[in-house]
Amino acid sequence: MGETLFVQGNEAVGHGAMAAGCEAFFGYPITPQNEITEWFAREFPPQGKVFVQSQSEIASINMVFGAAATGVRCMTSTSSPGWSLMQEGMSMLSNAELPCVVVLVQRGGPGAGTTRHSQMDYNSATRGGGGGGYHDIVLAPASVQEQHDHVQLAFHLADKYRNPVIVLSDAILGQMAEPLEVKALNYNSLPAKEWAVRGRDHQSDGQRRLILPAQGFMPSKAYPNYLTFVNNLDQKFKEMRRTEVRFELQDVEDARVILVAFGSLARVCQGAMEMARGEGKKVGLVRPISLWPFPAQAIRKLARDGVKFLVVEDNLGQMLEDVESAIGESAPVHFLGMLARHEAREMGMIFPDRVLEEINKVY
Amino acid sequence: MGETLFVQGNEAVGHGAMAAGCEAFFGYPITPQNEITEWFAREFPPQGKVFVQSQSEIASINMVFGAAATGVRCMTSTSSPGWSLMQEGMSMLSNAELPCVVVLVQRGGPGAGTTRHSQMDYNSATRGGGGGGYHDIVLAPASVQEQHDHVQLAFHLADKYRNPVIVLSDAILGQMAEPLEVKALNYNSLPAKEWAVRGRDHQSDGQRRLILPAQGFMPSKAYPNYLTFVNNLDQKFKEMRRTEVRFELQDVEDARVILVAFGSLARVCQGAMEMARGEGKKVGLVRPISLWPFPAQAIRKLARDGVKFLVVEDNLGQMLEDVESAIGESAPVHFLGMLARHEAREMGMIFPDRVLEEINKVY
Amino acid sequence: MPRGEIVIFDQHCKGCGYCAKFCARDCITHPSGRYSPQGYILPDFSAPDKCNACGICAWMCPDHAIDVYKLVEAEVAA
Amino acid sequence: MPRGEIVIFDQHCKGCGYCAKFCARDCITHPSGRYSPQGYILPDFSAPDKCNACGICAWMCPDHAIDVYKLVEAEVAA
Amino acid sequence: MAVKKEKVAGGSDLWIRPEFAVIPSCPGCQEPVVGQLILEVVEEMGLDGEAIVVPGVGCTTFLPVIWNMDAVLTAHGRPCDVATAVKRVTKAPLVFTVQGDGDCFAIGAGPTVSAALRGENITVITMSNTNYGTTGGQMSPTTVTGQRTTTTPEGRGEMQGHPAHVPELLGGIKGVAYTARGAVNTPANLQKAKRYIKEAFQKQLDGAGFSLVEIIVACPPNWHYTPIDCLKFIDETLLAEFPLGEFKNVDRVEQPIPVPAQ
Amino acid sequence: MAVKKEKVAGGSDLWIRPEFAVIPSCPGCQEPVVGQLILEVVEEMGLDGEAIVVPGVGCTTFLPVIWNMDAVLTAHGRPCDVATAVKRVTKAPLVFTVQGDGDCFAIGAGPTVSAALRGENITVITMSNTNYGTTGGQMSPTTVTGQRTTTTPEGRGEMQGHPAHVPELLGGIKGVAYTARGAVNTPANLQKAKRYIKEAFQKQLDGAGFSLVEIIVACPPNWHYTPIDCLKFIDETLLAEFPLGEFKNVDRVEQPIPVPAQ
Amino acid sequence: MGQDARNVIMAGIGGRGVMVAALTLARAALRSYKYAVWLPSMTTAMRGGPCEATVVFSSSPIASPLVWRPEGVLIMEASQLAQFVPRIIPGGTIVTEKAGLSDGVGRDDVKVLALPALARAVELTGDSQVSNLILLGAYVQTTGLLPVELIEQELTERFSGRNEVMDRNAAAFADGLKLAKEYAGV
Amino acid sequence: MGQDARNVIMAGIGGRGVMVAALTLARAALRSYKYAVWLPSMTTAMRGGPCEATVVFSSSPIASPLVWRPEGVLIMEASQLAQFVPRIIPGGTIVTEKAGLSDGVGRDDVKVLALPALARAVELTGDSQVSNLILLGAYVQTTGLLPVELIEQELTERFSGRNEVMDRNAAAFADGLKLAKEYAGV
Ligand SMILES: Cc1ncc(C[n+]2csc(CCOP(=O)(O)OP(=O)(O)O)c2C)c(N)n1
Ligand SMILES: Cc1ncc(C[n+]2csc(CCOP(=O)(O)OP(=O)(O)O)c2C)c(N)n1
Ligand code: SF4
Ligand code: SF4
Ligand code: SF4
Ligand code: SF4
Ligand code: SF4
Ligand code: SF4
Ligand SMILES: [Mg+2]
Ligand SMILES: [Mg+2]
Repeated sequence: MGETLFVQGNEAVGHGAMAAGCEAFFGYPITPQNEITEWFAREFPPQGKVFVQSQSEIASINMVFGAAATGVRCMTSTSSPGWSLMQEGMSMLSNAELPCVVVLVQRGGPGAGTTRHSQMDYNSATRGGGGGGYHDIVLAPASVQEQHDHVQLAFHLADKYRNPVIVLSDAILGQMAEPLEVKALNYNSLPAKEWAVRGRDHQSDGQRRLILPAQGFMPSKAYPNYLTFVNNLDQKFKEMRRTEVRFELQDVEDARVILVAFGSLARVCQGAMEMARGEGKKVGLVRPISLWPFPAQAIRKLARDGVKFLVVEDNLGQMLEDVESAIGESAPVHFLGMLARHEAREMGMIFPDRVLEEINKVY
Repeated sequence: MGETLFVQGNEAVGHGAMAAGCEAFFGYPITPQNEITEWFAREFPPQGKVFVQSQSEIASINMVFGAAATGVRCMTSTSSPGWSLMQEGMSMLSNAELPCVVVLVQRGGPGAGTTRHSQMDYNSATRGGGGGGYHDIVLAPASVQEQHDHVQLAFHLADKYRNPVIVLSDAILGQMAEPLEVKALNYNSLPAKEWAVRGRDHQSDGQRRLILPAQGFMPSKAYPNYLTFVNNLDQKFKEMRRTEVRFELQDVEDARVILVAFGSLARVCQGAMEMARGEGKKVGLVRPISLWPFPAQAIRKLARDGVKFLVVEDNLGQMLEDVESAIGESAPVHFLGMLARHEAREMGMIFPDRVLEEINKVY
Repeated sequence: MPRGEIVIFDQHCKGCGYCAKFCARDCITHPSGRYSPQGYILPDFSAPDKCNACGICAWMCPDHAIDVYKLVEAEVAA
Repeated sequence: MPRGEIVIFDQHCKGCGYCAKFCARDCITHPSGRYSPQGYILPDFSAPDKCNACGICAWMCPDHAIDVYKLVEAEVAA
Repeated sequence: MAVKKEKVAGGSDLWIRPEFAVIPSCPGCQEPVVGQLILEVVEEMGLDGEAIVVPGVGCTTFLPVIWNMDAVLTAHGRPCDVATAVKRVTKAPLVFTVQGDGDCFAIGAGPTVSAALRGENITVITMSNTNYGTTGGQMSPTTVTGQRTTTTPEGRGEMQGHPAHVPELLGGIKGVAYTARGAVNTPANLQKAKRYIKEAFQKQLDGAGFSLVEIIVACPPNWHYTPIDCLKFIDETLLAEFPLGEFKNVDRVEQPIPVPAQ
Repeated sequence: MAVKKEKVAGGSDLWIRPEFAVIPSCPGCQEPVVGQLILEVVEEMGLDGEAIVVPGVGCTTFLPVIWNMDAVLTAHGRPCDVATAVKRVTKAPLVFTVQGDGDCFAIGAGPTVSAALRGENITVITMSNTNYGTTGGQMSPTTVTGQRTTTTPEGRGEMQGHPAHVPELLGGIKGVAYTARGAVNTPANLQKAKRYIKEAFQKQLDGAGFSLVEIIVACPPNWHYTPIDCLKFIDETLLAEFPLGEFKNVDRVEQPIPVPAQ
Repeated sequence: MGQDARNVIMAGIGGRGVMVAALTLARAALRSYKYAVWLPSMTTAMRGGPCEATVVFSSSPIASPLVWRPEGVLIMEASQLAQFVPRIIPGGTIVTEKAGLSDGVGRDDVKVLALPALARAVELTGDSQVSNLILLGAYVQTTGLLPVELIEQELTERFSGRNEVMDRNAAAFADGLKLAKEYAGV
Repeated sequence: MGQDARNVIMAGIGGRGVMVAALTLARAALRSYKYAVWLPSMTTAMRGGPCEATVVFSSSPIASPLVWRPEGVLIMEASQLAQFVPRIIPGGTIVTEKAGLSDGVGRDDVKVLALPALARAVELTGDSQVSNLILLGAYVQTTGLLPVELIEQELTERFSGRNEVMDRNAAAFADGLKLAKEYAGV
């Protein structure tokens, strides 16, 4: 069993990466993820690991591209404006089939937006914000412990599929501190990265390696033409949809109202549930953990007669569309979004009490 | 009546912009949209209009930001990798509520992908590829004439909503030549841009103007706090969904199979329909013209008993999700995507004959 | 007669001490023992006699918390 | 005896003429009247006697369509 | 006989008051000192009604927001792109950016260098506090060797590169008319810095091309010095690395070389 | 007595043949000439089994694809970022980029300048054909004044800025160990260019810091000259604007200035 | 969340120790409770913007890190108080800096302690910075939120090896305990 | 698409006139038809990659610009031919450059004309570049795709004021017409 610390979610990312054997971090400062960059700046160089403060998020993601091409586990982290700047790189990584992890600590948007929390990057994370219709697995932790655990899972999945994996955090999760048990998680071992560049003489077969973000355009042994490449992408995405759906159900069996929420808002909803159950109301929760692939089937299954859904997101309705699409007309879907923020501060928050109010309305 | 030319779709963009009173173009070369940039380089300076070849697509979109802030009609164009790089700028423009037009000539993806056609940017265009959950109106022309017409419509809608508008083209539409009737289209006149910067002394009220991409974060007269700003965004998007849905129906009344396709693939589908009707098969077509807001309701209405839908897209299934979500379980939805390309060239194409084959299968 | 006078706006001051450091004539004391509501240590215009209205304290003040006035003998308006 | 010999690979040549221009000894003629299947005008190694195997034609050839050999008199292997 | 008071120094009237009564900077921060210099120059040149300021993202951002002057805020690092368009479209006599050192030459290196290469007739004012103030004091391009920041906890070293000398560097570009570096750590330097700003603006009025003035400013919380010690750090360490002065000052850029018919 | 033949010149064995028999460039394009020089140097230094090449996007891209050498292709303009990571992670003795002038100093200005500022121990080889070859001949940062391109149909003029002098400019950066400009328009210049490449690679082996070699190359279709006339254009026009030679050549970058306790 | 869960919100302006006080409390709580959450919230990292921190601790897992109706608030800058007043539960507690406080708080059902912590801090240590621990001491004393020793242990561990800083902070905390008793019921 | 719609695909390698030949045909067609589409397709703009252009014209609107089964193809570079052979409709036409053509085309139901256009172009004008118009002439002659005068008019307009270029192109086109007759049925 590992050591127990009391750290911020952002710091937990660092501990998770270290446990996963991450060898290189590239990042550019941005609120509210600065603690991540600073953690790596402090902890990596003394271990002989690579930390580079890049000149911009575009550089971060392209440095990740370079490091990933050499076969090491590597990552970056950023917040929404920086995430926007990484879209070309994300798209390139998918084409080149390079594994890596990106931690996205969402802030308010659009634009420079706010430096505080929101869940407004659901769409760009799950749909692939860049050109070219790729998909990344998106994991949504809901605690400091999961920030640490999901980073490790993300590295495993990235290597498994040779594709970037996103850990979608937000300002609340990133900045709050909770007890964290630090430990390396075990996953099935994966094949060695035969494809990585390291200099031709260091290749087992003495053959040169070519990493290219235009696979299918420039013919290679793996993909003599574009269709074979695109077909591979398609297979890969289908396999992810089959295998990598993750979610958590809480008290759904007898529920009349089922909340659907991810990340920090799932925590808020848990708070609301406790209150509601305290008042004798039958309320449950579905917490999608993989936002892509989305647990559509699991949600569809819950749509029995008499059940109502309440989607709670800190945005104007993004996951909502996935839930509606999953449920169709088989149950009513209500929505509580960021307009329901209490003005606790100038930017507001959705508090459990507000969710409870809404539960009572739809119950 | 205007002059009739025989020009490429890319050149038609220039003619449309000129007719709309566009004053400034900023662009960076990229295949397959180079003819657009070159058109403006040639035609704008002699008219005293602004053309700048930027140092990258990030610069293009930020130059558009600057020009739009001064109240002139301005635009850029690009293809998929450049589009990826513009995501931060797109997000900023939405926050700052600056009107502008972006012509996106899609090529194959992801990554550097191919320099040839595809429809793989549907998601990033309709969902907002950058952080922050904004929406841009997305128009999908299907002919050289529409390339020209939609640019004009785009400028009108951009000014109407103070929001960027995307014209989503592709390599086929951009490079093919067809007869074009050049003429200025008339729209309701819009209020003067009181908000634009021009130097305080040039403001009618002598008050300084402040354009900022962090509205709601930095308090302003318009938006004293974040919630008022976000509420305004929400209203705006709702209004667009109410008012700006555009689509075209063809032979749907008696159809047993209804094709759903946009842009160049709608043309391919029209070809397939002609063939199918020639064989006596009842086939219709819905062509979404606004991809966002999506004509979900119009499509839902067509889902009568006995009708089957066949979505044809040159990607792995993006609009498909919107169609499925619109139709739910009320009719079967089939899909023909880019894996159905004939290998006419190394990158392939979906020909009408292949669509016909699929029509016959599902009929 | 003093040639200059300065006005310190306490509510703007953040207590950096630049004004005191750069007054070549030592007219300003910092720390003065006074605190602003935010807890900043305020300066005092402690030696007004020596002030020559050179303006330097105002130039150096980041918070524009000082106005400097030149005092000139003026005929009463005719 | 000539001191050098060059081999021109017609299928690689794209007819730029650099080889001919830079051969200081005018060993190469371009245009030669010969065309490649792609329609490129081929050069001819028209004066082999003069070639001193300096290598310049190969250096300047963008398409690596020329190999240059030095000819040396060699004892027949013992 | 009475005593008349004439105001000879103090905050410019272009600071918007009282809506924004307090300067939004840390105690001892010198960025607002530079802000004041800019406003004085703009007023003296009579340009405040014509000027358009284009701030980047950083602590500097908050200054032009409280100026009575048209302003276009931008994304982090993009002021030179935005100012390029603003200038070309409006042809306003004075379009200038206000940027931090990170904004100007880390994420902004591309835009800044490219605007200089194009010889855009705009002015860049960059405030060098040798760190990223806004985000909590990380290394910036001008962080000096040995300096501790939150991303160089052991002091900037070998692996983190060398401090950037922006005015010197950009002086080497053809389209650049003027570059200088100033500081406001003493009244004398402050007056010189003001002259640099004025000269840069004048270049723009003359249509001479791109101009840039870098000004070194104290950032007490991130340097972990008191304000007074910050001035010492500037004097002893920063000015040793970054000499003050003009690095380029030309009236007009060179003439074309003819190209034969293509 | 027999005549023995010794091959003294011709394509390097590092070109992958026969899978890629034909060099994928236009007739008279000089980019592959530079490619050959690079391969010769790498071979002579015995580094082809250790080297990792990082091409940008442009006509140059297609060369390293057919080299028998590990390669990481990148997004347009990003080779310096990618090479930074490749070098830091692998510590391979030779990591170098191959870029066009647009890739290196238009969209790549930020990455290139920033890698130089960091003093990354990598080498940049940039091919200056004074336009964007791949996309059909638009203006690039090195397009000379008066030159017609598809985006400067009247010739590059006032409003399009001035040609960039990359080696001179980057020479002004501390972390930069070596910069030079070569050409391959004559056998003598070609040999000199080869020496510059070798010297740059040697700097990297010595751990001296960032190195860059720019090489001017002919681009007949976009210059609208015959290949032979291209050489004349280089000689008469380009070399007048862009002098050949070394612009920086230092062994080790300067030493730290101590910072007082913070 | 368990029956024994406790919470507090602390608020003030950036850079003046709100966050540290809250973190100290959360860490101290973990000496006795299994679960704790510390949630800071600020607009910008620098430049003295308003900021707040929520602390919750409990012996069972904590659902929401956000608390709309806290059992008490600790206010370091009087201007920050007003917005919290309506949120405090009946019977809750307000401990606030007195300087700058103009009006009453307008609630009869909460306990209010307005202390001149800033002035005391300067008086005590010459450094206004430690007013955070004065208020923390007063808050803990008033509410019995956590055994005083846990916080003292936390401070000792935190500042171990930095005696001068330790002394200053310990003195401030102790002063807060004392002040609370003096002002109790005011 | 109307009953009178016609189409052709032209293919070769970049930079050698395929696109121009196709565009010339499309423009010429518009002198008589209301609708025409010219659709170029290339992998990269430069560097001699394979390229092709589809031309369709009709007196009513044209649905698809893509044609899977063309009525004929015009091939400027023999290596490009093979992929089109199976696509041509029965009774269709192939006009192709002969140089580099090794095997037969393997279809009895299409008309095949293999012409030494490259050699003829050099012979005729000293410039291999105009082989495109030779092949276009031959194609039009063989298929009757469009009245020859329409193309001649188009060429005259296109090159007006550039006599030397006009002469070269007109000569090549005329030569194509002649060649087609000579080789007809071969
Ligand atoms: C794309 C993007 N990346 C990162 C940030 C976060 N950020 C805001 S300001 C800043 C740096 C500020 O440093 P500098 O430009 O030197 O200005 P200073 O605050 O020091 O005055 C950063 C990294 C951002 N807003 N946008
Ligand atoms: C983000 C992005 N923008 C634009 C392009 C299109 N593009 C490909 S190569 C190139 C420029 C090539 O010019 P240069 O770097 O000078 O190389 P050259 O082709 O001249 O050798 C451009 C703009 C791209 N691939 N990616
Ligand atoms: S005006 Fe000059 S003399 Fe007077 S107090 Fe200020 S600095 Fe001192
Ligand atoms: S310089 Fe200004 S802010 Fe600083 S102590 Fe003096 S009056 Fe206060
Ligand atoms: S090797 Fe030298 S002498 Fe011989 S042909 Fe080539 S250039 Fe001429
Ligand atoms: S230099 Fe090479 S490509 Fe050019 S003509 Fe000579 S052999 Fe051919
Ligand atoms: S962080 Fe530094 S630069 Fe920013 S306001 Fe504070 S002192 Fe000024
Ligand atoms: S376009 Fe120019 S640079 Fe590109 S391959 Fe052709 S000649 Fe070379
Ligand atoms: Mg800074
Ligand atoms: Mg180039």
